[in-house]
Amino acid sequence: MSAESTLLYLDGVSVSFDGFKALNSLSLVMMPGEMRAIIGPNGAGKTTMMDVITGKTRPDTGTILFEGDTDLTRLREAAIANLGIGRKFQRPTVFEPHTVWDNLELALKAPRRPLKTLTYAISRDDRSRIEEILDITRLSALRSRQAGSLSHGQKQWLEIGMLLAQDPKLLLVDEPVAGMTDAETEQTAELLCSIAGKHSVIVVEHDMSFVRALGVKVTVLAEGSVLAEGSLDAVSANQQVIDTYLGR
Amino acid sequence: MRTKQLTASFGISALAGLAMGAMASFAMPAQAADDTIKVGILHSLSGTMAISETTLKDVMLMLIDEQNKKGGLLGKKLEPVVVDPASNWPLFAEKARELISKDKVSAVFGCWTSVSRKSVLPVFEELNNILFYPVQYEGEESSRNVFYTGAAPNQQAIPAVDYLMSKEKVQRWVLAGTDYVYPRTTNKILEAYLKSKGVKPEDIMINYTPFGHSDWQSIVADIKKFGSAGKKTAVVSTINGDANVPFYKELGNQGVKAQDIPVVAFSVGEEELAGIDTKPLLGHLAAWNYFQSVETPANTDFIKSWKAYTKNDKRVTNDPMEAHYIGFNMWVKAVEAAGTTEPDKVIDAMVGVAVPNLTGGYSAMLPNHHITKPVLIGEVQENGQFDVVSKTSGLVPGDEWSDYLPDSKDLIADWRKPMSCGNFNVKTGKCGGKGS
Amino acid sequence: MRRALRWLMAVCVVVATSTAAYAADLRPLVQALGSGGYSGTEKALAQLSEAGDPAAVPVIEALQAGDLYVRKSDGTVVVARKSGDAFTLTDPLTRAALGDAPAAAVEKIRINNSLRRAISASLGALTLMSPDAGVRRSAADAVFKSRDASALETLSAAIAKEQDKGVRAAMEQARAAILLTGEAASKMTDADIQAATDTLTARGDRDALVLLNMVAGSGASDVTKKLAAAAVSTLEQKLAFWAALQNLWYGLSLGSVLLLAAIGLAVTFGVMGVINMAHGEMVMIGAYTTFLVQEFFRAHAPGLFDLSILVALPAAFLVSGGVGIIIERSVIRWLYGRPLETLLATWGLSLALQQAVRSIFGPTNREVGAPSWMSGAFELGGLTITYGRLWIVIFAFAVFAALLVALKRTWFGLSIRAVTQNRPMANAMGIRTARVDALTFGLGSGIAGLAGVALSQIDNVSPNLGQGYILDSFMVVVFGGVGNLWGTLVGALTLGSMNKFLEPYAGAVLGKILVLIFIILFIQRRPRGLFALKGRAVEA
Amino acid sequence: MLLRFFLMGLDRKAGIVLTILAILAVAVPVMTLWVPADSPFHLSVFTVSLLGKYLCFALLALALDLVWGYCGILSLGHAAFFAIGGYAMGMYLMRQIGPRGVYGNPVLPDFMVFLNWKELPWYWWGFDQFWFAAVMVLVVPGALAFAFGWFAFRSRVTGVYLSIITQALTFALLLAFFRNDMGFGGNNGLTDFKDILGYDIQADTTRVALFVATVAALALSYMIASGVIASKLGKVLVALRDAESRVRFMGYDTESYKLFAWTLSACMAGVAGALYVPQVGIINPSEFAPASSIEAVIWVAVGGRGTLAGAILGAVLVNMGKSYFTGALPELWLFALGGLFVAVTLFLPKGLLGLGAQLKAKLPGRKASPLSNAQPADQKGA
Repeated sequence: MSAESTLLYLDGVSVSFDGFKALNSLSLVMMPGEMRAIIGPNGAGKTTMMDVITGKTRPDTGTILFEGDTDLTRLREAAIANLGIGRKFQRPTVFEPHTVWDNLELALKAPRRPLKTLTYAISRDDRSRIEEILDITRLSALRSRQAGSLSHGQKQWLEIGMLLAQDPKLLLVDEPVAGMTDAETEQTAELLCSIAGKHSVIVVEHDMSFVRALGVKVTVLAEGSVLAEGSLDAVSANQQVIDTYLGR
Repeated sequence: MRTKQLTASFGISALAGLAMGAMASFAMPAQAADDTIKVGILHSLSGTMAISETTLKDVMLMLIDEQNKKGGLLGKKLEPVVVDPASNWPLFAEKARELISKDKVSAVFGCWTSVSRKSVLPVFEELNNILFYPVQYEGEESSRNVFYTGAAPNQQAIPAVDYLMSKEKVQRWVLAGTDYVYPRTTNKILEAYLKSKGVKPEDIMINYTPFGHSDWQSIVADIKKFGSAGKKTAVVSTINGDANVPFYKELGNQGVKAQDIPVVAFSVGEEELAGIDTKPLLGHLAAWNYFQSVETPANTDFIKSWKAYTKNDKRVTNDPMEAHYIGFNMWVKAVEAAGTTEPDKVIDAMVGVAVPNLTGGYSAMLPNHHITKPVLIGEVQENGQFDVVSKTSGLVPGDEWSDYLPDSKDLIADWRKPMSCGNFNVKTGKCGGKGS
Repeated sequence: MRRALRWLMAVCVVVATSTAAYAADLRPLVQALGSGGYSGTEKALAQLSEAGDPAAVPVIEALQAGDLYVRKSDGTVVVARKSGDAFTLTDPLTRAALGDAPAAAVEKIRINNSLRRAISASLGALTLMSPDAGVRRSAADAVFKSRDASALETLSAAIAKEQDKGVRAAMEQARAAILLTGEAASKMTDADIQAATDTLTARGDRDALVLLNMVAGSGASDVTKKLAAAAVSTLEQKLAFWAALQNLWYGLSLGSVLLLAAIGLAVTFGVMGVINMAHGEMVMIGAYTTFLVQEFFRAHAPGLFDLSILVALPAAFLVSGGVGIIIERSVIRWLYGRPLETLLATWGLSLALQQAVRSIFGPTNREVGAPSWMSGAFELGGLTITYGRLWIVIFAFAVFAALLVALKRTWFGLSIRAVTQNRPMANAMGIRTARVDALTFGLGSGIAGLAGVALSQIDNVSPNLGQGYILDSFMVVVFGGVGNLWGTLVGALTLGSMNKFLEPYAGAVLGKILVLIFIILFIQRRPRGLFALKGRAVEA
Repeated sequence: MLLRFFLMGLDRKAGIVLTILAILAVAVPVMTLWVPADSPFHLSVFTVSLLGKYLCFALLALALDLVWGYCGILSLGHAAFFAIGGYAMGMYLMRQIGPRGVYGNPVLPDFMVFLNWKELPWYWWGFDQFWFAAVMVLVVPGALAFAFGWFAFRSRVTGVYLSIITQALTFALLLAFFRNDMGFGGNNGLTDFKDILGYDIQADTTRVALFVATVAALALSYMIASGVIASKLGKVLVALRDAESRVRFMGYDTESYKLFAWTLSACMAGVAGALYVPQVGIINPSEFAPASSIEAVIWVAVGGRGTLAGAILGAVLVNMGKSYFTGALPELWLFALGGLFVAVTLFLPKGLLGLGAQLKAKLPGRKASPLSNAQPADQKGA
């Protein structure tokens, strides 16, 4: 398959740490606007995959292209982020000393150079955009609260809000519902689905009911490479998958 | 938010209070008791120089104590004011200023390193007070407000080299020193002096090491190598205090014996040797104006009262201590002669004052504010003391401007009126260096 | 020393019978030793050794040891040994007791360097025929150094009689030295000169080079000069090779000093993450413990002084370790997880500890002696290796190995690793983390104390001792990679040898600056040190 | 726009700090020069230079707090920038001595004369001009910091590794400046200054003027620092202090942010050094000593890391204590100082300025062991 017209194109990507192969010739393709769920046992290479896409880890071999022509393996994290790839970590990391508002303001799509931020003054458009995200993430009432004082779920939402503010073309979401109540999980699934379409999304998750609620194509990773791909029902029926993951 | 404000206002009121408090406390002049004469003692009691300077503080306290037992000075008791400049050179200047302007001392005894003296010098000149500086130094300075009771290079380095040349027939020289001004200048002077005596440049090796250098293996090996050229070789060491112990330990271990390559040191005295096993160092030399082993009644008394004062039978005495002994007695005599402790009068009365030193003679204050001293060469003994092997026949006057440096050979200092100049150029006949 | 004593006894036996007869002839010469200052003594000594009488040997040895005195009352030269406040006097030649005298009644015959040289020369000449091979050997070496032409005859006789190969070689070298430098050189045949220079070249050390250089630069004949110059260049090449090896040894030696200093820090800082600025003070406490132990030995068991270091090792470990545990329990334990604050607190502690030691022991250096088995040097090929340094190298590696075993192979080591990797989990598994913390910090501090014992042998024992090593220790640990003991080892050896490699070219100061710049640049290449952990676990 | 920038940082706290500084700038000259010496409100010149020195240290602390408190870079080498700024000013002051040196050489400083130097080394050129020296005070520390930071931040040297190499940097500079061959006066440094901008450096008015200049520099730096912190850039700095990789994944090039703060901070430290030298009268390599950098860190910690006022408070307080104790308890002051550092870290983890908040937090619950603060708060601060 050619890389043209794809949003993200991984081919033969391998990474090893001190002899341990975290990714073993991984290949994956994402189309614009697509939403994908990635599942797999611990150590299957899910987080490492996100690391190589976002530039945190350099692959030993393999190709990673964004929008068909940009080689991500040569870029640093910030440059990759500025291309339009956003990432949400497993553990929510919001900027605790800052207020909810400031967190969103920092994430908001705007010039990122130091001299620009030094002289930055918030514009009317930016203000309404933040208001809008506060609405979506139901944090309007908490806008002046320090992010550090939010509950775990609220932090997750704030982080998703920050991702939205960044307005990326591709979102990488690592276990977004870990530690959430059932209601919150449901709302999150709705939120992610509403984003898809405008943005492409990769969700890494353990929670099967959540993956089911998303109702999207699923990729199963094991030992650093793709084991199976297809709808959740299809991969659930795959004997290999059952053996290595679901069955255990 | 409220917490933040509270914190802020707390901090700010603290800052404000502090600033005001600072002003108030400093604004208050120290109550100057009229029935005592204050003497400042400005020696580091902590930091790297404490190792050398603390002893000098103790000796000053002893001297003041003894003077008070004799009835004080001008009918008043002497009161020592001790401060700790902590081996920090700007702090020396600050403490000097504090001693003079806050404590109103009549004279200060202090400093060890050249840089500490350089740091306080402008303070003494500005506030017109008196400093007694007790350590051998590189010369090239003469201030109206400073009395240099330690050795100038001609009172230590040159006689030592002369001794080695005549008695040990040394032809090849290693000038090893710590990289700072005293060794640099001393070595410059020695280099010029040796060349004037016909020593070839290839027979002089100069080596500098950083402060506190502790790994001397390569340098000792270099010295051995340099010494194997077939000519009698000696090391002239201007290595600074702390680095000497490892240096001598390495010499001893590598078997550099004084009989083969003698080392003559200008900064190693009884105090430094107290930290080393001196058996392997037998016969290495030091040049000073005083050794504890000198047998004179004055010295015996001095050692006895020192041991009694410190309540420690093992405490040793050394050259800078004698310098303070001389300096203090000179000051006492000058104050008595002037009838006042007012610095201007005392400074004028100082020149020409002569007091007994501990090696059996009299030291006199010269018009250049340096003093006359005998020069002694001693060999290290097994007990950590020095055995005097040579003594200059007379007293050597301290020469502040070396005759062996091109830019200072025409300079002299004479603080008597009407000249009153620290750098008079005899060629141009003007005060102020080249006088241009 | 023991050898000399044995020789003394042998001489006693040999000469005892004839003492009275000789004593009469030597008496005026011995008497002359006591007058005329240094030059008078030197003159009398020369005559005494020219007399060639072995009976003079004990007298000269007494002079060398500083036991020869002049009795002030009648000017007699006597041997005086201190007993209590007074001196016991004996006759230098007959060894007859002359009673006691107070210190004021006698005056020491003082000697200086040139006299010391003359003494060893004449002792050398006089003892060439000694029955003890060791004494003959040192006599030959003494003659080699003095190049005293008057000893030539005795020397030739001694060579003819000599059975011991090594001693004979030494004697032949001494003879060659005298021949080449003395007046005899002008009368020698070319072959003889060749033989003499060959003998010296074969000796192959710096002393031989000194001599050959001397000959090459002297007013000797052209042939002699040429031969000597050729020998000098051969010898210099050989010595240059050894000098390179020697430099390697210096690097190893400095490296092991760094290793010793850093290894305790590798535990407190590397393993526990405490930025321990008081580490240097733990080293200092170890050094002072050594001092105290030695004081005890000096006062109560001077005969066992050589063992003092062995006693000091466990003592220093326990004292420093104990102080470490107290510090951990009182201060550090409140600060886990806040490494930068441990920096501030331990910095404060280090100031206080320095001042405490200064208040107790005074600001000046304290003397820590070297046991006889750590003094001096030996030759290995062309290398001069000092025993003190050799022991420190061995000791450093031993401590390293012991620590490695303790951490990797013992239950205690396992607990340490468990606690540092995952505190709550270790706690949950029943490991008493608080105790493990205290003991680990104590271990690191104790090792620093051990380093203090070693460093007391080569450096000042002063309150500032630790300050000189703290920065270097941090550099070593960081360079090697925090948390990796092997990194500390490699780091110490690398930085040590690099320093020693640069020193001859750049000088000590610039060399050190270059090493620091190297560290800065190296950290750019490997931001987590030489042996960095890789992978996900690293990222916080 | 500049005005807006400065106004942005002006909160209540800044207002109070600036007011105090303004009062100092007015009151001190009046109390020193115009109040008669016998009045209880008279201030001696000694006190003025002492205060001036404290404020120079306060400026250094402020600079350090900017990088440590707000950007999480623990510099153990800031004294190097301070000292370099000091040397730049010292070189100007040396050149001003002119022919009044002891040897009377109109161009060469005394230490060069007696080491037989024949001509001025190139790096001394231009320092006879005040403007040139003033530019160098900013440029040299700034350039050094920029070069060092460029490499270190791009290589992602962080945490204790960065701290230790900053120590290596200052230690290397210490050794270099000790070398007499460097042409900076070796161990004796630069001293015996005569005048500055044509005014006698020892005159009371000059001292007071230098003090006022120091107050002004501190106030200006405070305004710049608080402006930076209040800006979006400042928020990025705080964000990257706590979660650098998160900021990076948001598209901010954190290296250039750190580099900006680091260089700015070094320039401020340079200015502090430049003001310090004429007031204490000497600059010597020991200013580069690793210990002086660590001491500066301690001032900040004592006052309260992450609060600009705290840094100033800490520097002034610790140094006042040092001045007082070295005179009053010369044998024991190290115990006092050492004890203070231990006590502050144990009981005031947020410094003196955090004390108020801490007390308030403790009041209801009463007893809280120091452990309650022992969470991995290191990366948090504020």
